[in-house]
Amino acid sequence: MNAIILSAIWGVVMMFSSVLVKNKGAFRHIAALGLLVLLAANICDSYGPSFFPINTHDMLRFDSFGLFFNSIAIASTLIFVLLSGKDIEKAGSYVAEYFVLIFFVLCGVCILSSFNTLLMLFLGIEILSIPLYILTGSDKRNLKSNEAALKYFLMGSFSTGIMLMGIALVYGGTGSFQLEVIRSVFGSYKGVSFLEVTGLLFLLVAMCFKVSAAPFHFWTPDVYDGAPAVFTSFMATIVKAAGFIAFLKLFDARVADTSTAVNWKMLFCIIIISTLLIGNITAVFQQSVKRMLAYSSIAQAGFMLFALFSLNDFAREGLLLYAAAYSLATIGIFAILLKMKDYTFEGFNGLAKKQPLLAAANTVFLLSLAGIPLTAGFFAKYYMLASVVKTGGYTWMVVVGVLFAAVSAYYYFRVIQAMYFKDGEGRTEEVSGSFKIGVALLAGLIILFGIQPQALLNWFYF
Amino acid sequence: MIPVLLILIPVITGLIAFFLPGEKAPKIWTLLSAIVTLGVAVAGVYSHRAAELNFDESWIPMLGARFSLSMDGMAKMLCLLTAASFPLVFGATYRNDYPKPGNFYGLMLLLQAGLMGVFLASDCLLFYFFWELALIPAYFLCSAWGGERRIAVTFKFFVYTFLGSLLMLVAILYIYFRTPDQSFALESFYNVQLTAKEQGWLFWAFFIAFAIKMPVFPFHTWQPDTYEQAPTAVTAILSGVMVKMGLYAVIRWLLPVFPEAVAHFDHCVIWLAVAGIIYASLIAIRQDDIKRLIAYSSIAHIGLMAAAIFASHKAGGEIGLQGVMIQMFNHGVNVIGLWIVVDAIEQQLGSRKFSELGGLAQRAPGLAILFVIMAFANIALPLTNAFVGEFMMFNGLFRFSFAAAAVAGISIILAAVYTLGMVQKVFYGNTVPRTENAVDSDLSVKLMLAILAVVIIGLGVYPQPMIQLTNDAVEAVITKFHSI
Amino acid sequence: MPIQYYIALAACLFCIGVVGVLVRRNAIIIFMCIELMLNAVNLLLVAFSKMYHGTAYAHDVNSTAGIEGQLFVFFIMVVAAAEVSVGLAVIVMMYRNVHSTDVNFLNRLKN
Amino acid sequence: MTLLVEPPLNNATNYFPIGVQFLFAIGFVVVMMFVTHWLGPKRKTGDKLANFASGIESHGDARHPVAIKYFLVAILFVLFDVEVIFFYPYAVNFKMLGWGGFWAVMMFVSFFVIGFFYIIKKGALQWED
Amino acid sequence: MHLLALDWMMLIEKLVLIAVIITVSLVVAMYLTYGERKVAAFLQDRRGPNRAGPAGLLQPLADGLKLFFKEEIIPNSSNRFLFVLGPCLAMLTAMMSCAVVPWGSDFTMFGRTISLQIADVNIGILYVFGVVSMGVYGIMIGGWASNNKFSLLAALRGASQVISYELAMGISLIALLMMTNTLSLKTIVEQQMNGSWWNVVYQPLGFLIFFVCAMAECNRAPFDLPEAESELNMGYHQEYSSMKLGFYLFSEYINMFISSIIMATLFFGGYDIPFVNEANLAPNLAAVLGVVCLLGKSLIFIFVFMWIRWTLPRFRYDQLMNLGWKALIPLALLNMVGTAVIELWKQ
Repeated sequence: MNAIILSAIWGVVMMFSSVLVKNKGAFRHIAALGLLVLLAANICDSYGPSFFPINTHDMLRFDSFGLFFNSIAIASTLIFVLLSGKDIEKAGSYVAEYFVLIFFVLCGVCILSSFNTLLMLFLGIEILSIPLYILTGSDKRNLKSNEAALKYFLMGSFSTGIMLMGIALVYGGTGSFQLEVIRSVFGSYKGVSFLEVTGLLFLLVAMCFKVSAAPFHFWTPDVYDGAPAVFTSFMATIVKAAGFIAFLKLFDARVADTSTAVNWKMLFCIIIISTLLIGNITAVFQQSVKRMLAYSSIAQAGFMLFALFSLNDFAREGLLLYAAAYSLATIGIFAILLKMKDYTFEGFNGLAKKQPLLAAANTVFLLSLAGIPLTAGFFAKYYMLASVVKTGGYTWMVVVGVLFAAVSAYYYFRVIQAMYFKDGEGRTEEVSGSFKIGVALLAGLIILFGIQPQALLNWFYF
Repeated sequence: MIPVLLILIPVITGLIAFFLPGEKAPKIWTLLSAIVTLGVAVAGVYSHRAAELNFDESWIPMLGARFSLSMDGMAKMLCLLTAASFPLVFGATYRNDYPKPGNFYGLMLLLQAGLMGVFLASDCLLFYFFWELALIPAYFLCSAWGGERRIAVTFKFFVYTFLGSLLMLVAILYIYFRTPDQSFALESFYNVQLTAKEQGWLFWAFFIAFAIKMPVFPFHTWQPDTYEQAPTAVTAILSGVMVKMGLYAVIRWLLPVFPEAVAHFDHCVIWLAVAGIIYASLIAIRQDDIKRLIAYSSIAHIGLMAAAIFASHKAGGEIGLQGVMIQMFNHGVNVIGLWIVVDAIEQQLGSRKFSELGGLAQRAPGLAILFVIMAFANIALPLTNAFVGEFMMFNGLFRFSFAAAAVAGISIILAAVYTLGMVQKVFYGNTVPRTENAVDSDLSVKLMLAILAVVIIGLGVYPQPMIQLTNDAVEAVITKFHSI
Repeated sequence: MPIQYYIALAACLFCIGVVGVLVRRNAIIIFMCIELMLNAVNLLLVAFSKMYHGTAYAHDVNSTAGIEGQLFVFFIMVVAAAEVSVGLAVIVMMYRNVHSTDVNFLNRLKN
Repeated sequence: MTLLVEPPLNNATNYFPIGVQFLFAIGFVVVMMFVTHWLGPKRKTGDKLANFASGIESHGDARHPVAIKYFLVAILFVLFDVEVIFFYPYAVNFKMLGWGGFWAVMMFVSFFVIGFFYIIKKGALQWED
Repeated sequence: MHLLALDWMMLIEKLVLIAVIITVSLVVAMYLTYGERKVAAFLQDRRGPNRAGPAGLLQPLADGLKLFFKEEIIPNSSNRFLFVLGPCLAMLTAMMSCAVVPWGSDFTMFGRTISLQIADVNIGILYVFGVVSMGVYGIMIGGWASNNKFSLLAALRGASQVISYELAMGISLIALLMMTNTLSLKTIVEQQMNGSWWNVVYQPLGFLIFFVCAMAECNRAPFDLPEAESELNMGYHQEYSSMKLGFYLFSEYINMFISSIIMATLFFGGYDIPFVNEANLAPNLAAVLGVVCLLGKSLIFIFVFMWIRWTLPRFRYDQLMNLGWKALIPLALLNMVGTAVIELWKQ
């Protein structure tokens, strides 16, 4: 509860600071402070004391899973703000408002990680999405940004409509929005009724939309490409991870396993394979690193979907680890990308000579995304594969996943090749010393999680 | 404690090497580091106390993975090879100037650490970890300091190996969930109960990963290109030590875990290997580039070892396995010697093409003599170390299948053809313009080659210490086979 | 009236909305179609809510069963309002730049 | 399952007269439109059919983008109106909900007020330029 | 089906009622134009219309007839369909808003109890709000369809004004609803009849805000910015002629009438006859007197409307918006919170 309420409050604080504070540079400090407070409050919440003992009528349920994810999300946002705060200031003229919206998104994230009724799922997703529409379009004069915002908005609200239809149908079938009730109904019926199954399918489609799983991914590359890069970074990481957390909570084991009307496993299988296929294959052909990252985020989504396929304890832990590893690495890459003058692969040529530290850190991030050992990304992928292997059957799907992981190495390594092995200018903006230190620390963090994943996951079992 | 040192020393010194300025400092630093490591490795070889040779520490408790290292005979031998090859290569290439030497030598040391880790790990996840870790420095080394086509070629190498290891990861995971105590420990893997069908596909998942690394016939296509494009010092390590990772892994992780599958697929693998031997040998004859020739010859040798390994489960096959054990070491020594010579030639003359070389013996007699010794070892003439190993391997292979052994035996003749052809084309005949002004190579090169020559002849005459060293590992594998 | 009528009506409205979104090219009309979808859901939710309430009411006059469906409708309305405000702003922004609300303009990002 | 119709006030039949009135009103409007159309003289000339701009020649299409202020007011209306509508159910059940409901609604009011002051501070309602 | 089970007598009854009410409101609207001119004349010390009929009483009829026989002009550059739709919509909403007003207490005739309310629904006030806010479409569509810069600007102004004041209007009513706890207009009236005081006594501020907003909603001076002839020629209906113009004018007067009725109902006891206990009268007499009373109250409001119109100057547009957003809304909110606290305190 702490995180939800405080993020909303701090959002409002930021809102009014935009009126009261004249110094543009101060906003990111205020935001960072707020995120620190938020993180502290959330950790506090995880260990017991909640500052806001509000009776949520079981609409929200705060378990260690959700709270821990909140911590990850808030910490990632903090890192994001620290690394890319200055670039947010360049995105447009309403600097404070961007931070406001980021706080509101976080509020949505925190709701999504703890919802226990479809109402809260819906609200969480909307609280999360609506600020993002604005952030996407924040570069008002840029046509690409406009298009991205419009596309994101139309697709987002379309999928909201589908999700609502799903919720309504599930409600019609079960008479409740509470997850337990829905699960028990699914468990008790001999054959679930048409309403529930259709409803759940609608929900599945809508969630696939939100997490950009194929075949509902088509909006993602354009939106990620069109949005100002600094917000793409935020969207592609924390927000997407939150979507997956919600997806996982929604399709928890008992829903998917007991209903026989639809072969959920097979359905997820198809979604995963096609997501991996489309994400990876198209990413290979991109010329712009930003766009490549957009497609690779689809591919990474495919890997996260493994958790939804298997729905066991490995899946849950693994999704947390994946969220953290993926978010940190992507935030890092985007932070460096934002410093580049040219977003194409050629733009990275020769970066290692000009900025050895940035290149090294970027290499760590890219290796993490590719899932090479010694980086957090390896254990993230490891957990995902392990969860599927543990459920038994469908091992061929793991093999396919692994094949695509090898494909993904291709486009991640293109950046490494450009940085290290090709000659070029590697032109960057002015890079401050503190930025370098920040990036290096982030890379160190990723390696730490790559050697000792329980440094992260132990928190989950406190 | 020794295993930990073997990994830690290169890691730490390697990381320091990245930050060493200038040309000389990194060279001296890494050479020192490699010599210290070699000392530790030698100490390990002569140590018999379990406390010194084993290390076991909790690593990721929630996954049941432990940081456990152990050093049995086979590991001792390969660690010795690894530890010895680096100072040799460093010494022989001491005169070479690499751009950004700090990075180069740092990566080399990290590569050494990865290789050590692979040979020492007795926890499967840890093994996998080091398996991949050895790859990353190799990738950077080849890509950054290699030849013209280095980027594409090295990436091919990377993707092949990465894909293979990912397949292995899937198999590891599968076995992990089948182990009774959910652990990655070697013993748990050895004791896991798998049905024949499971063993079947798990076997292939592991085997492909190892086969790519070795490389065995259809998975070899990355190898000649990479060897050709990589800087020769790195090629020496790749072919001298890194390919042993695959062989080692087969013996350590494949044979004992899937004995039934091995028994089932042995013909298949052996015929693949034999086909590879012949194929590679034939191609080698047609090569114009020394590096490519040695690369193909390496495929042929490795193929024979692979065949012998898979033949070892039949009665009497242990001789073959024993042969593989010592041949792993011997091949490493021989091939490193060859690469050192190639590097010496290339550094001096700027070419590796037979068509552009000739008559070098007149200009560089010392190098020529040493090279001829290496070449004889490569053909496995008696009195060279390789003869002992190949003899034992053929012995084992004959027990398994006469036909396979007979076909593989052709390779001895072919090896003689291409190796001697190479010696002849490079060192004999008339000088060509390029070799007109050649001089004999540096003392450092000759010194290193001389050491190698001593080892070659020494082990050729008296292979017993090597056999004794690895005997326990052979027995362990064979017992496992006989227990089923 | 039987609940099936409501389901059928809502399904029809919903389908009209979906088809509109997929077929029409004018951003504002697409947006209206999305709103239509939301309203189909509202209708359905209220119908279900009433159904559950009616069943419970027959047993217990003070029952509040089924109200959550109507509650949900309120939230949908709020969210729809929020979406309207953001969405129209986005469309206006777009219009100011390209002087059109045709979504066919939106393929510039494709290359 | 069917909707059980409850006795209280809110019943579909209650709305029936409204429907009747609607039909009536539509009928009235349409009839009037046709009648006047039929009765009135029709002598169309170009000048008559041009736009009236106080005798000045009118220039181009009138549908130019207008000041964003109007749009802003419309958007704000949508948002605030929805918030206001939410007060209605509370107001109707106000006595039943007592102080607990009061504080909950005060929270809601504070959201309203925060938003309200924010837009004022941001100058969204500044009409005198 | 329920429709078939309908009481057919009831249908006839309602039809008659609807016909009567709409006719009455049309007639009232017609005579309001007359009234307006007379009041203006009175306030400016003139005579006003005095040619058609005694004291000009037939003037509205003459005006109406003229509208019928005027030529219909639809400008070339306009959107024909919307151009016609605009006034129709305005008229339609004006005619619909009276559906939930209780005109009087129950009336007994032919052994049947006839309710003098077209539809007694439990969301009466919401219905009124809904229909009234539809009125803005009439203005907006008309203005936009004309394709005339003046019309468009006037329509925009009108729309902004109407929606702005709707907010304050909505909030001001909440305080009232907190006391009545119902949205049904009939119940509200009955509460005032049985309770000792009219609602205006408890909610003076609420009434004031409501009154101001009602004026703005009807585009009455001093809020008649949409048709500020000095700036915008004739406002949003400047391209209109014949009966379409008539519809706009009529709808405005009907709106004025209905909003007066609503105000009387909500705050001044509706058909409650002041100082008389209806229970002592014969029911039918009480009903008739109630209707008369309601009309009387509304006429007073209408007179005040007109009085204000001919007394006060027009607002500037920024003043108008500032009044709506920055004065009335906070005031209404305060009133709401204050009422809530006091009411809870009293409990």
